[in-house]
Amino acid sequence: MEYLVVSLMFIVFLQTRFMELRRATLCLAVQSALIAAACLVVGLSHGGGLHGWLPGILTIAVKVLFIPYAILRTVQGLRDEREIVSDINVNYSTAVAACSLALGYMVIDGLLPQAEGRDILATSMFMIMTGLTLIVMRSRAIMQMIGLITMENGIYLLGLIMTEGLPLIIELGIFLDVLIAVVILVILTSRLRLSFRTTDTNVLDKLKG
Amino acid sequence: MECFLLAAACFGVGILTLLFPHSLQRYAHWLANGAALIGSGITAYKAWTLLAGASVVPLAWGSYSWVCDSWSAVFLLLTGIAGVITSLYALGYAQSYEGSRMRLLGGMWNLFLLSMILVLLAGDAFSFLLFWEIMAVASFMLVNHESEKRSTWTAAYQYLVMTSVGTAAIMIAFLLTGSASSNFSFAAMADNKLDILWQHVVFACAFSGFALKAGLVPLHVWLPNAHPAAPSHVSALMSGVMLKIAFYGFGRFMFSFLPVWNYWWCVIVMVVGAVSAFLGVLYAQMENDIKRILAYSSVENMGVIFAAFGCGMLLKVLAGGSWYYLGFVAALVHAFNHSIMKVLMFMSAGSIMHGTGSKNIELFGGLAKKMPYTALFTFVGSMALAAIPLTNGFTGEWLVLQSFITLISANSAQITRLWAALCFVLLGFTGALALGCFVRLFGISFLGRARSELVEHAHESDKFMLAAMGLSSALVLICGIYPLPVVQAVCAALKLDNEFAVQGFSLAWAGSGSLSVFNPLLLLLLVAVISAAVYLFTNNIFVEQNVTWNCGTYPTERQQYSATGFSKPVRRAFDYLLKPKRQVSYMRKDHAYFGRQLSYKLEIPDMITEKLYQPVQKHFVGISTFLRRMQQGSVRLYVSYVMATMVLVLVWGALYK
Amino acid sequence: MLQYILILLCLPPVCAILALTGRFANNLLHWLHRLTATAVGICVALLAAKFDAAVPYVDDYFYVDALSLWVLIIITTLYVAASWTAKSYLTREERCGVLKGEQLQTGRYFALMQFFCWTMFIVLLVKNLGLMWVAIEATTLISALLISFKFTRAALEATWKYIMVCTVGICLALLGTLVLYYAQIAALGTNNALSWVFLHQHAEALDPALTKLALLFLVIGYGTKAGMAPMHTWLPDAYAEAPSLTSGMLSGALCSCAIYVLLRNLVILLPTAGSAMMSSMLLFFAVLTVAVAVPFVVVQRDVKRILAYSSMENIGIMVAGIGAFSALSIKAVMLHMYSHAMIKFVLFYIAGTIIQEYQTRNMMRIHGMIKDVPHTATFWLTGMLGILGLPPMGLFFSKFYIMSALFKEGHWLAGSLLIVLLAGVLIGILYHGMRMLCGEAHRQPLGDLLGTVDVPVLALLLIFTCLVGAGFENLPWLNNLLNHAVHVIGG
Amino acid sequence: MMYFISDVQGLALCLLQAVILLAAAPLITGIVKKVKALLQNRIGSSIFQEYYDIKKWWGKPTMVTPYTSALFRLAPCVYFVTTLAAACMLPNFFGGRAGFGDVFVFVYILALGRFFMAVSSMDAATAFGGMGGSREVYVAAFVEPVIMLAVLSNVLHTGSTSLSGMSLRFDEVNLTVAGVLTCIAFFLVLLAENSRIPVDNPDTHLELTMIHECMTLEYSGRLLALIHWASQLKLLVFLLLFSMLYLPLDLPVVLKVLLSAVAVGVVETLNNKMRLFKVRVYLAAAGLMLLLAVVAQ
Repeated sequence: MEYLVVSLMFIVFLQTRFMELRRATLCLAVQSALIAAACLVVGLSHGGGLHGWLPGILTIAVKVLFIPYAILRTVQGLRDEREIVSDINVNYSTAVAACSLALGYMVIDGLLPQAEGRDILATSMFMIMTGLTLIVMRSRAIMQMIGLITMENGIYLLGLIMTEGLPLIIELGIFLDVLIAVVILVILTSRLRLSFRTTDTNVLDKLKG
Repeated sequence: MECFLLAAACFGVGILTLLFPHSLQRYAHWLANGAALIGSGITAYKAWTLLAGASVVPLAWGSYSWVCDSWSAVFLLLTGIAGVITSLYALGYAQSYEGSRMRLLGGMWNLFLLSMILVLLAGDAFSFLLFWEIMAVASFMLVNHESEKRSTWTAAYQYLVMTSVGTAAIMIAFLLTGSASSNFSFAAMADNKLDILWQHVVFACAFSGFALKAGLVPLHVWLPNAHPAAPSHVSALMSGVMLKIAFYGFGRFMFSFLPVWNYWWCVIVMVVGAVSAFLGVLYAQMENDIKRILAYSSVENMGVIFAAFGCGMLLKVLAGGSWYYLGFVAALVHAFNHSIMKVLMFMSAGSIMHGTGSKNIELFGGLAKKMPYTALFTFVGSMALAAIPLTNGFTGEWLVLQSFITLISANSAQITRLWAALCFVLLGFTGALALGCFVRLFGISFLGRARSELVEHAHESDKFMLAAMGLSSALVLICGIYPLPVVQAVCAALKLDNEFAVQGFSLAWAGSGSLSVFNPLLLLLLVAVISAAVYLFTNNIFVEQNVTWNCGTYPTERQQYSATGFSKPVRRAFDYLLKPKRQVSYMRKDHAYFGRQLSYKLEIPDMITEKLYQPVQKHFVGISTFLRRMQQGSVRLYVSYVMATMVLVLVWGALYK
Repeated sequence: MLQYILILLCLPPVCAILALTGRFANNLLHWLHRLTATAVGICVALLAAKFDAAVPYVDDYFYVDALSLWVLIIITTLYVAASWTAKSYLTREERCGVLKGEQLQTGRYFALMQFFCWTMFIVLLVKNLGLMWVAIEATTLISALLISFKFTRAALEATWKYIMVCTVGICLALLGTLVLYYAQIAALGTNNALSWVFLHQHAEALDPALTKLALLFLVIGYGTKAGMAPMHTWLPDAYAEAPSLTSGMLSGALCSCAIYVLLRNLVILLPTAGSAMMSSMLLFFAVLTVAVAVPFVVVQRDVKRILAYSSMENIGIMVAGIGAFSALSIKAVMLHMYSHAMIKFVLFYIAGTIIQEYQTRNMMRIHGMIKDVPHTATFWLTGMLGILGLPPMGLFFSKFYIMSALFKEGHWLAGSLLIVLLAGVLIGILYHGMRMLCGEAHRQPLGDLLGTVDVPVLALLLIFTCLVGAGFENLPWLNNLLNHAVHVIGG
Repeated sequence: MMYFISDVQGLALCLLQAVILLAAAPLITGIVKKVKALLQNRIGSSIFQEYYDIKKWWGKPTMVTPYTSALFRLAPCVYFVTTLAAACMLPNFFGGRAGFGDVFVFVYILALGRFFMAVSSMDAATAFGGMGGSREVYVAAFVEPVIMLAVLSNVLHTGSTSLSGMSLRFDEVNLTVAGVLTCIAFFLVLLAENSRIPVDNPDTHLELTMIHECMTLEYSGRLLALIHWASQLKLLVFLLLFSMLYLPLDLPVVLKVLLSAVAVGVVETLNNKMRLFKVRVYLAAAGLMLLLAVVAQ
């Protein structure tokens, strides 16, 4: 489990440094795969059964396979698309991610002092914050989507550790929602490309005040 | 309460005429105004019996409650009388709105009257505010009736905005009082547990709220715009009754909810009232729009009423005893009388507009020959508003002056004396300027020669309008010559037994030491005797008609003094207050030997509007424009808002004890 | 009882799938849509009639009590109204609206509408707080498709912002739900996971530290969905760019749903988290929300955005009412929710009509409505006065009661600020309303486009708010229902 | 009824007094004129000249412009009637008391006459008439508050607002600062109210200077006589009021009236008419003195 957590941290840090959409997506897939692994570990360690392995399998199906696939398909339609930001921005993102890791530890120590799995909790906080940071600091639609999913993964991890998984029906519902959300976001992204000839969300500033 | 229910049913019928189809609008008109007339009549009758000693059973339905005490009865009486007169007038006047939302006019008219009556009957804060707001909305709709004109809808907008701000203040006052009591009924709020600091806040809120609705300076700015914009019978009712209802509310607060008065409250009420009276009449004299003149005159009279009320408060705080009622009697009597005479004058203004199609008195002149009855009634109304003896305007004026004299002579404290004396001087100015103002109004419009073609086509009003004006003129004179019923009714409203000595037919007041008397009947007798004698000498004078000598030419109507010219000396005397904006531009010279043609523009902007409201408005819009930058359109910014909020809330939550 | 709930939950998706097949003519679709909505409406009416407010209905998955019934009534009313007015609206939209000249995909629109309402019904009927979250997220996604329905540039922009901001917010709500679940596991074990009824019964047993944490996340999360400042930023864009019928539903129904879910969660958290913290937080957000709305309504050109900001103002009032958390204030919040939904639906509908009539959404170019389009103008004026909280519309009553509850509970500062800020909102909204209604037109409208079906529907909605407002505390059935709703919340 | 009978009795006595004053009024004006003439080293006309003038006008026909209304003919009568009524209200020589009203009624009954005169000034549709009305109204706007203050100061001194009560309790012996200030101020107001120099010049018909004469310019014959007579009566009434209520000299009233008439003549000789817009300064000075007096008491 600890190995998983450390590699998760590493991969999320990496996530902040990828500018090229395809690589970022692949990174996301890896990140989701780690989550799926964590999910299976936790599920099987608590006696298995349907509730034990189904979430893990679903994570693999939805987050590791389907979502990256859908995103990659969209990316294929995009020519010459990459997040064009300066190195400073990249470094800032990493720095903010580091800060949020520290913040994650602080919050966990402050609010839930005796919680077990302190590292995992902090990691999930870190993922949530990093996801938010990605949304705020990146302007490509795809990158914002990746940020959103990172955040979602963080919350999912938190739930997994704290509560050993939600009731099955709720988990199913959440998976369904994530699925639909990604489908809709992908549709929107392609529409954005059709209408604006770019997926840079900086052009979305006509509605003001 | 059954009587009031009956009246409410009448108004209800009137409101339902809104649903008449377009083809039946004439019937809707008759039915609506007829219903309003009957409903107001019933109200007036019932209020009169209440003042004569009858009592009324409170009524409650769920969260609504209606009660009626003597303080509301006197205002009900005023509303009823004014309602009868104006509805009668509306029967004739509103006919000219056929085809332009006549049904709306009739329906809203009934709603307006009904809401005013229900405000007066409200027995708890909720009902009061509910009907207060309905009153605002109904009057707003009426003001906005001719909404195609820009001046009309801006006035209506300004009116509703200001009245809502006032209502906000009133609501805060009510809610503060109510939350310090067991519930929101007036009875419970009467024994509230507000401590002294909160009492100040409640007073500030209540006074500013009601003063706004009553049109006291500096919160009066809506009034001179809203009154001219509304149809005339509506302005009559707004000015005659609605402003008094604000006074009712203020009195309710002072008498019931804040029984212990701070010295400075009284001074503030008195000084604000006196300043409003003075500035109101000063602006009234500068205006050329007949309805704006009357609107400013309403500001003046509401100022007089509040000054008298403040004087009564000071008397009560300082002198104790039974004297202090004089100020309240004066305020109430003047309120009652003012409602009748202001209704009369607005109806006259309506008739003039009806007959000529204009509100600008610079275009009139010699209307007395075209509209003799209107002229007569307007003359009576002008005298009343100028507080001339033998009209009811003077009764209130006399009582007001007496109460100030009592206040000044009963107090040896120099500072109080100085405040009161300053207010007294301002009231003296007010009286004299009011005289000038109505001399100007009547003289310029009705006397002399026609200044424009409008007058040539002017026609006398129809019988309903004349009947209404005649009725109110009669009331003005009757109440002026025999004021005792009004004074007694007011004494009954204030629950006084023999505080106010009434000897024979005269009003007498012993508060200031020796007896002061005002006996209008005897005065009338005196004047009649002397007039009879003078008549004997003058009825057979030899009169020869010829044009005034004018250095060999015939005088033209353009040689007459204009309204602007008439008020010039006063304008110059007070130019540091009025700040008139003159603009003289020289035109091309037509002829070598004659003078150049000039164009002269004069504008007197309302000082308060210009110095207070316009900057506030400008800054409000400016700040709003600036603040709109927080929504710049970037989704990243928006998400960072959420993120920042989350972090801040988490930090706050961690620190929260 | 269960049969009604099942019918309620089966009809809309069936209708939606039928509409999606694309085998029906437009006219038939309209009637299908109307009939489904009416059937659901009757179903809810029967449910309400049979329902004993004192005895909530509980089974494994569903839970109905007075609170959910009340919100259900609100949403169903809007649903029925929207479906009956849809035909004339969409016909006009095709003829002279923004989609002029394009082939309108009526089937897709109806399917989305039906799904949208369906997800909201689920929010109201499920027992489980987790499922409630799932359903709320589902409403976001479906409504995103509704907002982007036209796929214009502006609609895309609005949708993107909507999804991004709302999903982030909703994720925080999920975090809160997880924390709550953790608290439940820590105190009560894993049985009846997140069941509202179970948690409600054992609310005192939860760990205060955890409930406080959950409270923070849930308020932020569902607050984003409801449109509290400063998480409101998606709101004006989404309301303004959605088709007007949808805007009405978003503002009236979806916002009510969010507040409903927030209330449901608060009931669980308050016994341990304490109401002082909740009050100060909610009142702060309430005042902030109204305050943020003020500058935007004062300087505004877009006829639908101004309505969106007025929604914010009303959300602020409702949140303040929840913040006061007394029996009276919660009851008034219920009433406010109702009146606001009805009036706002009418206003958005009329705003859409105005846009069609004048071919612009810039308020500065619209004048003289009273003269040129009297019917539209009547509704516009009445709605404006109503939304500003002037009687006889229902908002006055709820506003008064919420304010009085605030003062009674000692929150005089928040109360006074709100009252003053509301006057500020009035200044802005009324100014623009009057500009549009009065004066003389510079550009002539296409005509008074309100149809024969819309007028009675809209009039009925307005009359309902008057009656419900005036009869608040006085009509026995209504009073009973609301009292039990308050009892559920335990204010 | 009791009140009524006593009132009627009092009324009769008051009327008697008014008639006597009416008869004496032209004489006082004549005296003022004579004083002025003597001070200016002229012989001047007889002190009875005013009677002759009235008699002359009384017999002449009245010329009226065709634009006028009935009000034009009514106004001088009302002016006359109200001035006479004011004369009735003065403290009675014969001890009769009729409760018409107190000092405020007195002031306002004069306002009634002023109202009619000012209104009628616009009736003839000439420039002069309007000018007169306008200026009259302007001066009145400043005179009235000062009169009010003078009344107030006196009420503070005597504790009564009824004229007879005031005259009874007026302390003529003890000089106080307040009393002297009030006396001077009231004299200033008296000049303004009765259209004397330095506020108005009753003797000229020059458009730059006149105020009251403007309004009467259109009148002739018996109507003019009425106006003049009423103005003379008004001067007498104010002199009486001044003597009885304000002048702190322990002398018989008749003497005091004569003395103050002489004083009016002296002041008129020593001063010029001031510019119209300086009047407010003049009256403000009076008002300030009175305010001091009020606070000092």
